Amino acid sequence: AQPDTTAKIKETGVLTIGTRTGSPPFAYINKDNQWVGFSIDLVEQLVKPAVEKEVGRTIKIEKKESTPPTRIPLLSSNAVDLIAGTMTDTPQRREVVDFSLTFFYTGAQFLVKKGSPIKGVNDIAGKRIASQQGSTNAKIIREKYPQAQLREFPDQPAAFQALIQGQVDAYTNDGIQLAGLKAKSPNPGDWEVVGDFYSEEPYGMAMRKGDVKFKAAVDAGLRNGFESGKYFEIYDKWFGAKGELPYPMTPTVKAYLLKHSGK
Amino acid sequence: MSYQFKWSVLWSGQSGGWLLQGVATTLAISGLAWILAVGLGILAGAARTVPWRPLRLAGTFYVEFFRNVPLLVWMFFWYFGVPPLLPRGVQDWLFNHSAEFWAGMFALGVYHGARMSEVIRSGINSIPRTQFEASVAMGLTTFQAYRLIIVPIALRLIVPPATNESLNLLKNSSVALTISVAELTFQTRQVETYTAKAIEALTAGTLIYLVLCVSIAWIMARVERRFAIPGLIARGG
Amino acid sequence: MLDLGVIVANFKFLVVQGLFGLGGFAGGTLRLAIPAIVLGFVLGIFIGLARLARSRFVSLPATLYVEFFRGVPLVMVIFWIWFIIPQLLRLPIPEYGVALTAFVIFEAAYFGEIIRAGIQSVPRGQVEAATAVGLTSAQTMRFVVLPQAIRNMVPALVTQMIVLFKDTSLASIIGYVDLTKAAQIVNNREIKPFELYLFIAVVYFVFTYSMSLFARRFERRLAS
Amino acid sequence: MAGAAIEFEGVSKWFGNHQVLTDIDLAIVPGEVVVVCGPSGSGKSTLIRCVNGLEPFQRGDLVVLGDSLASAGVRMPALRTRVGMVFQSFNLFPHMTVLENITLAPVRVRGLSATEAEKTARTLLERVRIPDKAGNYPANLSGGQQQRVAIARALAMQPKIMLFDEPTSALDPEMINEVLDVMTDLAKEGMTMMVVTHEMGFARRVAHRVVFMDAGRVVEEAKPEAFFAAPKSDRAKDFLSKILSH
Amino acid sequence: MAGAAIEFEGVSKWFGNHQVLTDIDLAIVPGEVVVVCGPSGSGKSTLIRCVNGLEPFQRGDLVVLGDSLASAGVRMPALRTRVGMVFQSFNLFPHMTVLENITLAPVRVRGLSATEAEKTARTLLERVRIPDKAGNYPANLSGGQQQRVAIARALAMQPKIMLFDEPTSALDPEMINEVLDVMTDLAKEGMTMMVVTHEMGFARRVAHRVVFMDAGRVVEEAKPEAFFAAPKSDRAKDFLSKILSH
Ligand SMILES: Nc1ncnc2c1ncn2[C@@H]1O[C@H](COP(=O)(O)OP(=O)(O)OP(=O)(O)O)[C@@H](O)[C@H]1O
Ligand SMILES: Nc1ncnc2c1ncn2[C@@H]1O[C@H](COP(=O)(O)OP(=O)(O)OP(=O)(O)O)[C@@H](O)[C@H]1O
Ligand SMILES: [Mg+2]
Ligand SMILES: [Mg+2]
Repeated sequence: AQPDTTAKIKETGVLTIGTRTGSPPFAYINKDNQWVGFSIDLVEQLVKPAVEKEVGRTIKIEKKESTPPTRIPLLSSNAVDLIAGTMTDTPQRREVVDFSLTFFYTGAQFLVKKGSPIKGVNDIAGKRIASQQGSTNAKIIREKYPQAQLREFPDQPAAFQALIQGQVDAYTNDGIQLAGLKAKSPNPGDWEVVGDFYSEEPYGMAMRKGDVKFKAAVDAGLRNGFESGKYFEIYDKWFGAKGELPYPMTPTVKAYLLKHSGK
Repeated sequence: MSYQFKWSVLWSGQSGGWLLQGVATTLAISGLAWILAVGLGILAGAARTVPWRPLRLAGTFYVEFFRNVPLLVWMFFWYFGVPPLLPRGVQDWLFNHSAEFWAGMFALGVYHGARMSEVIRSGINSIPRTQFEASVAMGLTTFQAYRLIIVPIALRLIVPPATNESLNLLKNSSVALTISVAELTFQTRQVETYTAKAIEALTAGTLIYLVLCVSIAWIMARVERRFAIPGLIARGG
Repeated sequence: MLDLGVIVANFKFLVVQGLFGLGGFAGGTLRLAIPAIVLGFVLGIFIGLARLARSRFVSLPATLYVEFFRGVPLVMVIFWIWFIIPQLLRLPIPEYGVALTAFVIFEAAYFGEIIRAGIQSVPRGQVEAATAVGLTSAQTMRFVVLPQAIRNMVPALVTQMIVLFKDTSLASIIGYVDLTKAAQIVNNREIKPFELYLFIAVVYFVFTYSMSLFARRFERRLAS
Repeated sequence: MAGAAIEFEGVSKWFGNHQVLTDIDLAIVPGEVVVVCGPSGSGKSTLIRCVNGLEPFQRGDLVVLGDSLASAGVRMPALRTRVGMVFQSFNLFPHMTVLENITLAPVRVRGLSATEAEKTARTLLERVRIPDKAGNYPANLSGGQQQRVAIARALAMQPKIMLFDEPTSALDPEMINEVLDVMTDLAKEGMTMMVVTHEMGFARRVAHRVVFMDAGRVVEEAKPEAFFAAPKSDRAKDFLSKILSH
Repeated sequence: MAGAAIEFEGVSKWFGNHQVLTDIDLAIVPGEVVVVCGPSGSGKSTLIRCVNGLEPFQRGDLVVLGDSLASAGVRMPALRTRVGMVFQSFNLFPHMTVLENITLAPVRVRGLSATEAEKTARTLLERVRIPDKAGNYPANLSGGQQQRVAIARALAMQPKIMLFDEPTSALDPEMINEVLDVMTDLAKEGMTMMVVTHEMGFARRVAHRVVFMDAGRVVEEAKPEAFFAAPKSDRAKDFLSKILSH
């Protein structure tokens, strides 16, 4: 039988999302111990109305933590309905889950101590590189740069901690996440994000495979956001000049997003 | 959505290799930690039974402090907390030589050493005081009495509880995944994330642990029977 | 060197959310540990008694149960209940339910062993004396064996409760916001691991050490 | 034998393949005091433990107060209320006071009220000469006192038969008499008693009959005067020479 | 007393606040056999355990084979090789065979070679009349045999003095004599012995002197004939009446 998340939501009135606790500004717990972020806003303001329209009732959003190694099992075990964090849309993952429209676009880079000899992916041979277990970056390093000593950590803070202490020489993750980490760290000046994107990381929201109705609702919500401009308002709130992490959207990215939204 | 089993994921691709590496790492970290734990356990366990207060206090402090804080916290402590205190050169060397492995090994060994010492202490305490008296009454020194009489008897008495504790150590080595040690549970989850086949991966990991534990328990049961003191431990198969 | 400001600033979150579980997140070390101890003990009594049952149909499953859970890491059991059981039952279990279930069924195996050993530690002569005055086996168990067995068991039981209390820190790996997870969350933004982990180590120590002091006192009172 | 309180009829017992009782025939009449002696491992304890069903036997029959233990129907707990037993190691319940030890079975098994049971218990404590120890825990009593409490505990069920398995051999020598004195009183009051003991002085003074066992068999049965003066079997001679000479 | 093997000079001992030995004066000459008796808790074990330093004492002095135990310099292990001790509970080492039990101290303390030690051990096993048990583990011996091994083990160090603390009271009655016989042999060979025992037959036959203790004091000292025929103190009379009558 095909999964039917909309029927379930209709019954329970709850949409459970799996998201991150330590990936600013996408999803993290802020100083007031509230669980906030760009990805969460997208769900609250764009996806939720669309799903409500689909199921014909008001619904509530519940959040659970999901990390790269746990998010797919959580989804397939019905513990969550939608992964809305920092998950990269890859062909391989598409074999087991469905992705929504891309809602963010970035690429893998390195976070290093200021002045580190590592300037990009070509300098990592023999170096100790931290990554997150189960992430696309870990997989690429493992497969394409086997000379690097890869250390995989279950979550972002552990990896960053290892970097701070010098246990590793660099921490690789999606550039925007590294920038977020640096900006939120106690001494942002000590760190820099280096290197060209050595991978493409389009973020999508993941859901159970083959759930056509639900996917349509999620996509409709996001597409609406792009069309109405609401998406760009939210983007501005987090990444605009006065946002949590100023990160102006490049025209290429904007074009990419709009192109993939089907416009 | 009904679950589609696909057991072949366990041996196709890299999964099998990962699991084997996981077993090797689990055995290595547990084995080394076990040696450390037994050494510390004997020292601290014996220290807490000698008639000299400072030594007893030191033993007690070690045991209480280490066994009363979760292993997970100790993992973070040895991995993140300790290296900065070491000289720069040692740090560099460690970071280049699997610091996470050594930190995990230390955390496991020191934590379980505290628990092991409790096992050893109760073993020693269960030997009647008169055995010690009989030993020194023949002219043995206190040290000889411990080395030749008390400890050999205690070691035999504690084989069953020590086996339990050793199995706990083996299983607790899984906590080292939090500091990036690629042991068996880590590799199980690796298989799971790469294949998205949670049940298969977890089943494989669980079975491997069971086989490891059951074989160790079996070996220790043989050891126990081999070294049993006639008449003292009446335990069958 | 030590920046205790981070503890002060986040004290409320660490204690109210992390320790007591009163806050915006599913969590709380005590909220998990206390029911887990009580329920694990109750289930353990049944398992311990079942292992001693004369009928193999009762004792064998209990033995298998105990041997199975003593052969598997707790982390594995948590993953099983987190991923697999919902998949089989087709209904999601909240983190609290997952953690509680995992701890109860895992620790019950250990409690069961303690209870079995406690019962077997009562000298045979006690059973014979009770039998000889005409008590039935149920009465012998209730009035003579269990009261003594429970006294003999208290030190081991408290030790196991301490183990369980500390093991609840593993619930953090499924996103249950207990003390350990709360410290991790604060650490995510403050990057003060030494202070934070030291602080929670002290909190754990205070609880577990007072439990073991209680056990020691009890042991001494029995010995006299 | 008609009217016997205890009657063994060809009782045999094995532990696994090891035969520990062989064809025991023995009858004890009401009011009789029988002392059982013999070397260690000869089966004395096993014999006496058969009487109240603590040990099952495989062949023969044993009739106790009219009930045949070999027949299936007999309700053991009921029988045991009529047969008291005292052990070498006292076996008092350490978590109960002396009074609680004595009143447990009367209240739980015979259904007496707590006050009634307590009244009987206090009378019994006087009979065993420790009226002032009712509130003590066993750990705070000497061995001789503990054993006397154990006797009181058994008497509280108003048994028709009392079994004693080496009641004095765990005691310090000075305490042996306090227990033997209580047992002598009991015998004088006409209690039917089976006593395993090495106290030959007691056997001589109190027993109506001495039963000597060896290797699971009753080798000799005689009046004490006859037994001590001229044991018939060599085994008994040897045994007596060993235990009487020191 | 000059030439005494053991000499207590006003020895007093406390456990915490509780005085268990009060002003003990007692001298034992080489070759003498002294039996110590008295009620339970009177301090007999404590007294004898002072002699080889298992218990420290707080006042007075105790001179053993010329060494003053009150002086700081004395090396206990060395002294103990010259004073053998046998305990009530045998205390054989359960993980060693009989032979290993006996040769342990000669090899480890006196530095004998294994073969020499074994030769002596076999001679001793003959002396205690169990030459064929050398390879057994203690658990497979009867109590009487275990206690004889314990005696052989103590003798293996060629002590000048032997201490016995109730060596037969954990034994089945038939085994008591086998142990007492070995002790009698030892006494005849001229060993200096201090024996805590309630075996009054042994005391009568073998002891040169009986010491009666009560409440931590030596109440009476006499030749056995005199002691048993007419004890002087009431305490001793009472004690003897209790333990001799059963
Ligand atoms: N539970 C048991 N299992 C196997 N054998 C037993 C058991 N109990 C007793 N025996 C054996 O049965 C035989 C008789 O034992 P029993 O205890 O009746 O002897 P006893 O005459 O009372 O000796 P003692 O004077 O030492 O008490 C002995 O050989 C003993 O080893
Ligand atoms: N380790 C100890 N701590 C405190 N008090 C003790 C200790 N050992 C013995 N005593 C006390 O010292 C006193 C003398 O004890 P001791 O064992 O010497 O008596 P005993 O004459 O050998 O008695 P028994 O015939 O019962 O062996 C007793 O009151 C006893 O309770
Ligand atoms: Mg017996
Ligand atoms: Mg004594």
